[in-house]
Amino acid sequence: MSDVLVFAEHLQGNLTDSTFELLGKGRELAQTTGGHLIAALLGKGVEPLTEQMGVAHKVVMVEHQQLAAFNPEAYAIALKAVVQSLNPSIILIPYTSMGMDLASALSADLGIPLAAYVSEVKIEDGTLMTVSQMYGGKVNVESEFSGNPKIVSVLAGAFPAEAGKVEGTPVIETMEAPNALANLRVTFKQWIEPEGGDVDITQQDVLVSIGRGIQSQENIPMVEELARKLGGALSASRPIIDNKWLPKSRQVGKSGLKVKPRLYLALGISGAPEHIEGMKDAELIIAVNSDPNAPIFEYAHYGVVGDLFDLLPILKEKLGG
Amino acid sequence: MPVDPKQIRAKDKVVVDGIELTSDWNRMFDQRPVFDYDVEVLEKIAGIPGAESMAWCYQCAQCVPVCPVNEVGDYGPRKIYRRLQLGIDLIPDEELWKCTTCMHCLRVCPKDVNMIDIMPAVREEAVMEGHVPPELQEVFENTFEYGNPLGESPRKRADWAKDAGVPVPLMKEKKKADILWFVECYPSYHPRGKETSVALAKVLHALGVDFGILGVEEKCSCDSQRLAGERGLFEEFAEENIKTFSKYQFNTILVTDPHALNAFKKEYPKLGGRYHVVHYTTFLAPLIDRLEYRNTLNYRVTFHDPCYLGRHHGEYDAPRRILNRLPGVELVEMWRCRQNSFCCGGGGGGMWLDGFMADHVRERLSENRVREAVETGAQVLAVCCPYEISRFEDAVKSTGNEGKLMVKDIIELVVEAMGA
Amino acid sequence: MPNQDILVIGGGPAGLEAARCIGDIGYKAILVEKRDRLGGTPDEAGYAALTPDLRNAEEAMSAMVQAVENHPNVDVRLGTTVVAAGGSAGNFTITLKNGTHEENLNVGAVIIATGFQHFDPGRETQKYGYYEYEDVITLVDCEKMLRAHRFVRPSDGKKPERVCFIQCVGSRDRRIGNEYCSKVCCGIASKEAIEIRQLVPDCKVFIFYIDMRMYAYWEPDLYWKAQEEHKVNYVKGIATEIVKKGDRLLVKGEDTTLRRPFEIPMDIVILSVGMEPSQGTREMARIFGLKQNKYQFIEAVGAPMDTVTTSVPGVFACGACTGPADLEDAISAAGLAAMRAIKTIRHHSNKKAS
Amino acid sequence: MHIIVPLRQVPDLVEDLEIDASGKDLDREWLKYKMNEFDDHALEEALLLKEEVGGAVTAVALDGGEVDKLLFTAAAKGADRLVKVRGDFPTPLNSHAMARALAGAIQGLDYDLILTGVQAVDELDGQVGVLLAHYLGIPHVSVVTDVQVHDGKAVVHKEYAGGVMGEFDVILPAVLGIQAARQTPRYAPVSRVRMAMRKSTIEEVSAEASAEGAPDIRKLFKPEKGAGAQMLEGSPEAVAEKIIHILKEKGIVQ
Repeated sequence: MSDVLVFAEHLQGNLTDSTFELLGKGRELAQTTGGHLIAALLGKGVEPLTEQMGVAHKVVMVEHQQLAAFNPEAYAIALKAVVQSLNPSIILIPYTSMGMDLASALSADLGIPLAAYVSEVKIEDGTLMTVSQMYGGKVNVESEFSGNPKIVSVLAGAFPAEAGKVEGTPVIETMEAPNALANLRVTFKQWIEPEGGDVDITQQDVLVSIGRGIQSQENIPMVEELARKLGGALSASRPIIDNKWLPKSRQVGKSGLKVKPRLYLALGISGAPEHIEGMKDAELIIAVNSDPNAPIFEYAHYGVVGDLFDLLPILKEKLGG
Repeated sequence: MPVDPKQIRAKDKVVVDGIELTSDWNRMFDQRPVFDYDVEVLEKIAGIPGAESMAWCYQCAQCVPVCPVNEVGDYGPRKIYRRLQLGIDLIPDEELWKCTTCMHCLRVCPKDVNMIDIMPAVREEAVMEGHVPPELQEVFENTFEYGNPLGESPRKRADWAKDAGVPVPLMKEKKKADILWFVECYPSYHPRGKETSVALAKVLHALGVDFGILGVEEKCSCDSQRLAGERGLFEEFAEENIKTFSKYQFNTILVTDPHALNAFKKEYPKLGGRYHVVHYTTFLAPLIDRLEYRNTLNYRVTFHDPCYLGRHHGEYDAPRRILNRLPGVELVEMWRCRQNSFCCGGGGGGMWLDGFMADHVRERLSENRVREAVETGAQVLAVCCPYEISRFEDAVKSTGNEGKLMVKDIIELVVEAMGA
Repeated sequence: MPNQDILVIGGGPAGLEAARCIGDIGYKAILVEKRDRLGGTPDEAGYAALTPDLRNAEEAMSAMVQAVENHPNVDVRLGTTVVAAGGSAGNFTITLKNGTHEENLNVGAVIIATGFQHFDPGRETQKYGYYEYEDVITLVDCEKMLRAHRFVRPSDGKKPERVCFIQCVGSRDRRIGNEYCSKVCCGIASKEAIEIRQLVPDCKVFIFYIDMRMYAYWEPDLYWKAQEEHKVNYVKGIATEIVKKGDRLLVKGEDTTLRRPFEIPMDIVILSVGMEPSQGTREMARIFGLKQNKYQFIEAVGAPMDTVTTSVPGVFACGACTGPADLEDAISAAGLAAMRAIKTIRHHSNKKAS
Repeated sequence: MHIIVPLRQVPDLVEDLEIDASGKDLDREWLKYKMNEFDDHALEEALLLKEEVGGAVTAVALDGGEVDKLLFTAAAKGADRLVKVRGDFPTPLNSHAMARALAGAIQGLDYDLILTGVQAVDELDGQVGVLLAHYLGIPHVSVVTDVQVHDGKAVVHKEYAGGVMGEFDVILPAVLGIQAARQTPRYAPVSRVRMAMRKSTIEEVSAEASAEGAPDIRKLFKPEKGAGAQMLEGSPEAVAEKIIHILKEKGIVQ
């Protein structure tokens, strides 16, 4: 009744970061509720993955051919069976492609409450409290739950994954696959790998973006190196694309692409409204510009007024390797 | 059937009797094709109400040399006609989106082939059929949703007035004023536009003008959206604006934007909205000596005639009269001025087609114009259309003329001279 | 007794020919000319050679003038205008004015031959800058220089190296209101081009055109001759703008066959201005109450089968007052007008007699 | 093929969102609503499918806000039938209530496929599409980027992090949560919208909805965000140090 159940998400044979993030948070919650942290691992031949789930007290495994790859219907059936059998207090599901299918399905099927877009989970005076990032991050909603169980669907990256990567030997329990798996309306067919090609800047976690302040094409390789060191890619504002210094696929802004990276490092971009439109939703914006009145500083979280050619070499050096 | 360029093939290198032939000598032609002029598309396009004059072209070619787009690329009404004759449909054709409706061709056209009517009519068909450049689609959607092409909050339309430092009364509170100032979108939202609005507010205040603005009640005049093919959008907001105007008593509508001037003068009357409308330069020119000037500007200034103030509405003198009265301003003309003025590229939807145009022209019209302005030796390029200030400021940067040329709205120069 | 005299208004080629015909047949013609001399536009504008045969204009016109001046049946009234008209066919009352002196006159029929005026290039919508640049001239200005045998750049008197004609200035233009072709400018430009080439052999001559409109023998006599014998260059595509560049003129346009814009330096640009009804033509239409077409030329109501009859019985019109016309048209129509006027007089005499 | 596309209105994020006096909801008096952008993709995909295999598209929306404009815009784009769902709905309307109301309305309609936007900015208690599928008792797949239909089933691509996709067969009827249509949602020319306003009719059905299934909202609050950027000052050396510190703090560099 006071256990915390984490849906262990795995993709193509690997547990995802979200799983560790939830396991770490789950353990913290279980300590407060006085229950156990239990991981639900659905799949086929997934037992080796349990080795990475040392943080959990127990891993409940359901194995079935229909669970070999994620299947919204099959996974919902199996997870429902696990929940019904364990009757946990809190169910943690990542707010990811898989979690989206599962959390709401479970809520509707079992008639239990659900909070999505969650970035914070706490137990205060015995009550579970969540904070959800709503309205594109513009407003947070603090909610509480009465009764058990309840489903918390957590945003990727909300908690550190480290806390979920703890050595240990969980109890492995195998549950019989529900009969309903024999009769599905949704069938997994195959994996489709993404196509190669030029970088898709909308998919990058880190973008180093350049504007007119970069002055000449010769300076681009230097910035590219910085982007590489940050594990990201190079993007640009319109003038750079117009000059054909970078391909159109790298353009951020109104006539280019809208991006939402975790880090947007804007170098020599003054911040025309047309550009701002394309990047204002980045999680962290750091802007470097020589003009203290550049509008980009209105939108950036951190700003640096100065010559970017003074800063760049030092920054690169400090990032090392 | 259109001529297929693939029917003309060039070989890289042809050697005949040991002599290497180059250029035209090695052009190899396919067998002569059976060819048919599919004139149906010409008839279809000329059959669109408003586009009738497309069929009148007699290929005299006067339009091409004056066409600003041809100056930086390959375009012209004559060429459009010829393509239509060859069976190339204009509706899905990219050529359809190049025209800025600057009216230069119509000025010289002996047959009145009127691109100012043809373009919106054919584009409207294209929009209906779903052939809209994505950049433009977003602007249409923004306008429909928010009442302005920038996609800004309609509630913040009058936020600029907070920085004016002088009272900017709302018609909603005044109900009655001599002048209803229609601010328009770029002067309400664009950072540089807002600065010109503040400047105009200061001047109106200094002159003791009895004026009011509509604030959140104001909706885009949509003239450029209409010219870009969205007549429905234009009508939707025209009806709203006419309804709003009818709530208040005023004698004159003052506009900052020549495109709004065009809408109110030429299009609103068709929908029952008849007003006395003036551009702010026309309004200000006779009053310019009533202002007190504390500063001498010491600028050599050149002035760009906006297409929709000059060629479309014949106002060439008022902006010049204002500039000539400002202490320390020396006005120098670019060769292309007045009736012959160049185009900044912003009209007729061009404002929102920069990405599209980049694939079709050697340089932006604004860049071409900025080079001309720099050649006059002027320090200031004076403008009086909200599209121009941002377009030319961009162009000053992209042509590497930063520090050499400032772009200022005339009203900003007035305020600078006043020292207000 | 109905009046047997015929009033001919206008002393240009058409009026001269009409008066001569009337006199030759034995009727009396009263030829009224507002200028102090006869010869009409070819004389007034100082034509050098006539189109299409390049005959010396002065000689040709003075032969016509002499034929009339020496004619016993022609009463020439110079410096005279018609200021009022009344009555009807067979018996018109006309008021003539010479200086301050007014005189009433009775005539049986009237022939109007008040001609045309050249299009004023200040009215064009393009940017040719006729009143701005000295070296932009018209066909007429060119004609005067050719007649003086001195074809030079007006701005500095230097010998031109490159000269061009721009066709259709003020003609075939809906914006200006002259939708018609002025008929003669292509021929005249070609003729002048030949003369320029003869006078200044080193000077290259270009003609920018929409279509070259040559009729009948003008094709071999002028167009081909200009191109083949006199090396005049014809370029399809009209220039739209003229800019001063140094001491030369930069002519901007599009070469439509090449599909490329051009900018060509020229020493002299000649605008091929077309024809518009003259002030006299407009005035006569008003005084006689004649129907005019939408371009204000006098309408020949029976055209094309009858090119001289106007909307008022007994009043006939010939030459360029009825629309753009070359010399051949004007002379032919003048003869016809004379014949129709005489027929009117006879008709009314017979009616009266019976 | 009868396709139903439920369209929902969400608060427009272009406006500053204000919190009402109770602290538990947005101040809805001045709120501007617009169509959920993912629903626009769902509608586009539905129209593309109709163009491919024939059939009809029905747009369904819950009453409130500018629902008529929303439905007429759908008609202008090509929706054949417009349905407005009326009822005594709780405010704010949460995902569970919305899904129940839609299920009630859709049950009475003929359908083979339901396409919804994959998510919306105000889905505190889960995705309407998935909930709807369960209330209707039909399968669902979320985060769908490609749909083809034949022989009573849909072949869909579901996208996972990093761009890898799974291909599924789904027996119809089903609910698919559309992440992105195969092409940019088409433009509805305003003349068409105006024509739809004059010529199209909106059918009305009523439905009931309970809000059961959501957590209890304690309060709304705005995330902390200073006005403008926090400026980093000092020598280039010091600034670089500060930037790296920030990046480490956010877990962007190790």
